Order: sequence, then structure tokens, then C-alpha cells
Amino acid sequence: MTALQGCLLISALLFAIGFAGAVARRHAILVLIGIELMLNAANLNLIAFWRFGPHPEALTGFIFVLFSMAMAGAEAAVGLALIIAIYRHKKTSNLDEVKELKG
Amino acid sequence: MSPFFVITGIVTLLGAAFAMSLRNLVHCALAMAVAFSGIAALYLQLDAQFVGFAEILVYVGAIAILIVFAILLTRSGEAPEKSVLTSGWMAGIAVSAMVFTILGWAVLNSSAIPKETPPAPVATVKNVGDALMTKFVLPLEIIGLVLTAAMIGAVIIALKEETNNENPGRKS
Amino acid sequence: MFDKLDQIFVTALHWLTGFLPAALQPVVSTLICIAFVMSVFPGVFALTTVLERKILGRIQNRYGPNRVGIPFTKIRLCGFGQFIPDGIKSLTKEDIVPRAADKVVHFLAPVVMLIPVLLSYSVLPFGKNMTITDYDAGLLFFFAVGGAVEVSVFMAGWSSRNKYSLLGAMRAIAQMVSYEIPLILSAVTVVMVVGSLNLSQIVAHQNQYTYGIAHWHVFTPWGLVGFVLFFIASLAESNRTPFDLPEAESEIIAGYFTEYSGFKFALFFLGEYLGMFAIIGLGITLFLGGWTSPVSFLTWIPSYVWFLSKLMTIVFVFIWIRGTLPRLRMDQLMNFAWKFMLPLALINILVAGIWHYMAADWQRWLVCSAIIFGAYAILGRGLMQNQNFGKRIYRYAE
Amino acid sequence: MLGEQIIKGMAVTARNFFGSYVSKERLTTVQYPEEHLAQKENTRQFPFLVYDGDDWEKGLRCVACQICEKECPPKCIYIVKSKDKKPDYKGQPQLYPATFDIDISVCMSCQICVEVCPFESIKMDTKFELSTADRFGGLLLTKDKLAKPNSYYQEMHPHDAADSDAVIAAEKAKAEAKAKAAAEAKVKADAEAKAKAAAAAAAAPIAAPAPTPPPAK
Repeated sequence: MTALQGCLLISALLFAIGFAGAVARRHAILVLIGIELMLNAANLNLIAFWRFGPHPEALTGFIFVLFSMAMAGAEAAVGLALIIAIYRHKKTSNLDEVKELKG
Repeated sequence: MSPFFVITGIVTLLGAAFAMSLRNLVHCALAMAVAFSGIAALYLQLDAQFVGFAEILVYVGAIAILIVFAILLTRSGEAPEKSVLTSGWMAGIAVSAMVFTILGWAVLNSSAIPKETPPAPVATVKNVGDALMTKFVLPLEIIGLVLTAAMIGAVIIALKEETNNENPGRKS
Repeated sequence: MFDKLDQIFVTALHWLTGFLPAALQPVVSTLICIAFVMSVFPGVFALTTVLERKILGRIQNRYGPNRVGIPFTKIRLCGFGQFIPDGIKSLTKEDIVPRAADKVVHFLAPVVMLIPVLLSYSVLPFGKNMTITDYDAGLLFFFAVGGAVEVSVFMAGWSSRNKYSLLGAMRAIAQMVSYEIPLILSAVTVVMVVGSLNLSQIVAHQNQYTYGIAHWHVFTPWGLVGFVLFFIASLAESNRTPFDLPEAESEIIAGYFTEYSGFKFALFFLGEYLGMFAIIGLGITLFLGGWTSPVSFLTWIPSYVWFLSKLMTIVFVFIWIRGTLPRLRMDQLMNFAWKFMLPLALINILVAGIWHYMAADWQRWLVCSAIIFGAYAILGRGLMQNQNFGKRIYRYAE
Repeated sequence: MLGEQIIKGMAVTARNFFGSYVSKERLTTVQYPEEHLAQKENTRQFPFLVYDGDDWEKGLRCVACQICEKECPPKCIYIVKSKDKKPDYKGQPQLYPATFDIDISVCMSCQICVEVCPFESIKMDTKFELSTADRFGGLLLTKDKLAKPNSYYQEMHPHDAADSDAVIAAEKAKAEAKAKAAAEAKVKADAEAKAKAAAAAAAAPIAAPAPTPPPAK
């Protein structure tokens, strides 16, 4: 197994864990954490391919990761603001209880 | 693959697994911080120092704290009495296991993966800065705009709705 | 001769590792560097605890500790042995964990506090060729590991299951997050002018002399403002008076370490002071020329002596401020960070850009000083006019 | 302008900081074991027993009446009466304390024992540096440790000592007069007048070494 395959396996497992958590847990914040883990798995993939790929001097994967981190920050801010707003409205952050649109 | 890389990977995955499986939400958030630190260490071993430091700065320093604040603001710091899983959790885990199986099979059997490790590339801060300011200057500007918009949007969403003059607050 | 004295530690390190096989050399050299940091800075911490009490005492017209000297002798050393009984006391005290506390997190919090703080020492240039790891992005590394301190503060505050701890932790995190922005923005000016995130290069850039005076960044308009902003923000980052709301004794006992005793409390205390030294060290590196001497005829004094004396001078100013200023209120703290320091830091970045692109003569001094002075006057006036907070409202008092 | 007042405040503290090294008058604290503040005259710490003359066993004023033992609120006094008697300052045979212990770890310095003592024999001391390594035996003061001469009391509390000396002198004079009266039982009225005159005369010379006693305490 090469180093690239190791990275990819770790990132695949990380993605699977994040996905399972996001699907299986009912708390909104945990779903957000799961999404962050999946994003990080993708970032790890990008860095691994940048490192072991044919053209590392182009820095494409590297900078893609920086941008994706900035996006993750924006996403977390908006997501958590939404969770807080929903909590204020419905007094719960349990996803099973906020599935109605009426409110 | 060095043993250190394997250990870091295992720590990362354990952190992620705990983040997704513990009952207490604050523990989940802290385990998530461990997972992110592990990913940062992985980046460092992949010769991506700048990204590794940025990972710690953004994820551990900002997002973990943000999540912890959200947990406290929604009063979900205590473990709930009821089940913490959704109704369809078995299907979800089955799907994710399938995803991992397929991905793992693909990774291990792919012919596109180069066999030899190339020499470590140089990603000095100067190179990164040059790339950001020349080739990627448009995405950079857009990211700046998106971040500003997200910040304003988050503030507006989380802002308390103005009710009647019950609590006028401090005059400034 | 003086060069040799300057490089004595570097030579000693090379000499020591020279005996070992090549494979072991980097490991042993790293271990020696770690031992160096772990012995020098806790020593400085021990000295500072006594010094702080002595200086505060003198400011309040008291003697301060002046008894304990070398144990079992009559030598008193002006009380500088005080840290020995203090240390023994805190190490032998009972370690109390509240019954409701989250045991694991409660135990881990002081450790998590100390690790990033010690890590941040690895990029500071203590002297000529005395940087432990010369990262290309050293400044970013420093701020990144500094951000991890917030996690430990939260862990300590939340796991204690004490309202004072939690309040203290929330205050500390809010304050650290707010003041990190002016801190980083004031450091950005230096990065713009030097063109590097590497701390050794930042020091090398300041190690030039015109008319015998060094090119320290603090001797320029933008550098002065940057240094003052950095200084205030580092006061807030290290939870020192007047920004010591997170551990305000009169309100919330000891903040996030209310429920800590004995050795864990000592670790928090150590972590807090080491964090203060680290951030002062960074301020020295960025603005006060690091290990360089201010005038060219004093360059023969070893570089680490310069670094340590600058460090102790700023520590003295910190203590002096502690003896002078009262604690701010939470809204004043936030107002100051967001309405005064952040705009001034942004304007300072603009000024640094102008400074960089104008010709090096008296005109750029005039332009930059004028912009900064105008901004300071306007922002300061705005801050001072905001003093009428109106009648206080107690939301939960009725 | 912003920051002006901060600089003023810093100047004040800097002046105090350097001033404390220059002028000793600024320092308000006393370096305790080496330097002491002068004590107030009415300072009181723990009781002691007064004796007259040079020999403490002979001159002890206490007659083991046990009033102080009964009155002591925390019950820190322990007295055992003697079997035999010995003459007191008036020449009368009196009991004396075979044991007189005060546990000063229990004593609360209330001075009630001093108030109730009819023989002016127990008084308050001003010694306060009594720390000891033995917390039971070291703080239980026995008769020999408690006994202190009258001259020590006069030096320590001159006003109170003068009062107490006057009382004793009066008692003595009264006793002498009584003895005289017993001898000259026949001329009763005359003797009484004489005794009064003698008492007035006796009070003055004995009280003389002490400063003039205040009229009322």
C-alpha cells in the first residue's frame, strides 16, 4: 500500500464516519459536525493528490483546500445561526421535531 | 507509509468516531477538535504546512468554539434521556458502510494511482501568496465576498427579533 | 570573543550532538531544545511571580515578599526564594475534583492549556540562530496554536459544573476571540512590510542600522500604532488587568479555574504566565527588533540577553499596568475591541501600505503620522462620547 | 484625548513605586518580628498570677477561693486547694493553690477572672507571642509559669497597678486597724477613728512609687 492509498483510505473512512453520523444522529449540531467531517475528508483527498500528483508546483489542490476551509467557516457560521434561530423558535434542536414547515 | 502517519490517522479516525457516537454533545465537539487536530497533523506530514496551520486556526480555533457556543446557547449540553438516533439510523449506517466499501475497493484496485512517491513539493508562503494573487485572484475575491455575506447573514438570522418596547436595552 | 559568547548555546548544542550517530542527532537536538524551553521559561515564571508581588507591593507602598531566601540558611535574597515554598505548597495541596464534574475533561483541561502554549515557543527566535523550528509560516503557527488555548479554557469552565467557572470561560472565550482580531491585524502590518511570515526573517529585517539606530518597526508611525494595538490585545489575550474579567475575583471567584486546586491549578497558573511570555516574545519579535540591540554600539551584548531584558521590561510594564488600572466592564471591553481597536488596526494596515510604497524621505513620515493621528483622535473621541450608557437595566432583577 | 488619564494614573503609580525605595515614611507596614508597634496600655491577652516580694511561692496573692474558676466562661482555669495554710500579706493564715492551671488555648481573654478576683491576684498579661510546637502541654500554663512579680505588673499597666496597690494597702491598713482594735477593745469608738486616719495615711506612701492613681477607673 502506498502513502497515497493510505491517505485515501483514511479520508474514505472519515467520510463514511461523518456520513453515518450525519444520517443517524438526530441532533442538528451533530449533523453539522458530520458535514464538517465529510468536508475535511474531501480536503484530505485534495491535499493527498496535490502531494503525490504529477504537478504539485501548480498548487491547485493546495489552494482549493484553503478556499474550501473558508467556505466551511462560512457554512458553520450560517448553519449554527440557523440552529440557534430554530431553537429560539421551537425550543428544540432535535431534527425529528422540526420537520414541519408550519410554525 | 511511516508509523507516525498511521498513528495520526488512527487518532483522527478515533476522534471522528467518538465525535459521531458519544451521547454528550460537548464531548462530541471536543472529540471533533481532536479529529481536526489529527487532520492538521496529517497535512503537516504531507508537506502542507500552511494548510495544516490554517486547519488548526480555522477548525480548532474557530469552528470548534463556535459549535461549543451553539451547544451552550441551545441548552443541549446534557445528554438527552431519549434515544439520540434517528428512526432510520440502521439504513444510514448501512449506506455509509457501503460507501466506504466501494471507495476502499476503488482505492486499493485503481490503476491510476502512481506507485512511486514523488519528492516533496515546495509550498512556501511566498508561492502560495503568489498563486493566490495571480492565478486565483478571482476566486479569492469571491471567497471574500461570500464570507462577508455569510457573516452578515449569520448575524441577521441569529439576531433577536424586535418585539415590543418591553426591553429597550441600553441607549448608545 | 563576543561573537562566541553570543553563539555559546548554539555551539554547545552542536558540540553535544556531535558525539552521536547522525540518525540520532535531530532527535537529541530537539530534546535538548525542549529541555531548554522547559527550564528557562518556567524559571522566568517563578521569578515573575515574586517580582509581580514585589512591584505591586512597592506601588502600594508596601515591601512585598522579602523573607524567603535560600532554604536552611540566613540568606534572604530580597525574598526571591518565595517561589520555592509557593511551588511546594501548590504541589502538595489536595487535588479536589467536584463530584458533579466531568472527570476526564476536568483532568485534561490544564494539560490541553499547557501544550499549545509550550508549542508556541518553538517558533520564537530567542537569539541569533536560536530559533527551535524555523517554520516558513511561523507567525501563522503561533496564532494557530494560540487558538487552541480557547478550547482548553472552555473545557475547564464547562467540566467544573460551576456557574462561575462557566461564566468565566464564556467571558474568556468572548474576550480572546474579540481581541485576537486586532492582534492578528496589527501583526499583518509587519508581514506586509517584511514580506514574510518567518519570524527569523522579520528579526533580520529589523537588524539594520542607520546613524547607529536600529530599524525597529516600533520606530515608524505604523509600527508604533501596531505595537500599541498589539500590546493592548496581548494584555487581553493573557487575561491581565484591566482585561481580567474572566478571572475577576470580586465577581466570579477565579473564573474558569475556580474548581481547580493543587497541581492542576499550578498548571493553569503556569500556562497563563507562559502564554503571557510567549505573546510578549512575539510582540518583541515583531515590533521591538527581537534579539537585536537598539543602537549599533551595543551590538556586542549577547542577543539572548537583549531578548530576555526586553521580555522582562515588558513584563514590568504589564505589572505596572496591573497596579494602576481598574477592571473594565464587559460592554466597555467589547466596545473598545470592536469600535476602537479594529478600525484603528485596519487604518494602520492602510498606513503600512502607504509607507511601503512612498519614497523614503520626510514626506512619508508626515503623511503616515497625519493619517494615524487623525484616526486616533476621531476614534478616541467617538469612544469617549459613548460614555453615557444611560440608566442601567437589570433584566432579571424584578 | 483618549489615553491621557491612563498616563496620569501610570505616573502616580510610578511615583509611588520609586518613592517607596527613596523615602521610608511612605512605607506603612512594620517588619514584624524585628520591629514592633508600641502597644496600647490597655492591651490584654491572657491572665497571670501576681506575687509580692521576691519568692513567688511565698508571695502569691491567690488564696484558692476558686471564684475565677467558677466564673470563667470557657472553663479554662483549674484550681486545687492546698491542705495546709500559710500566711498572706495581712499575716492571716490562708489556703493557697496547690495547682493553678490556665489553658490559654481555651482562654478567650474576657478578663472576667480579673473582675471577680477579690484579692487582686489575677491580672491580664500583654505577651502574645506564645506559639509553641506542643499544642496541649505547651499552652497549658501551670502555677510557676503564671506567677509574675508585682513590679512586672506595675511596669506593664502602671495605672491599673496603682489602683490595685491602693486597694491592697487599704486592706492591709484595715487589717492592722482591726488588730489594734482587738487589742484595745475597750476604747472602741476612739480606735475606729484612729484606724481611719491610719488607713488614709498608709495609702499615700505605698502608692507613691507608681504614678498618681486616677480618681476613678
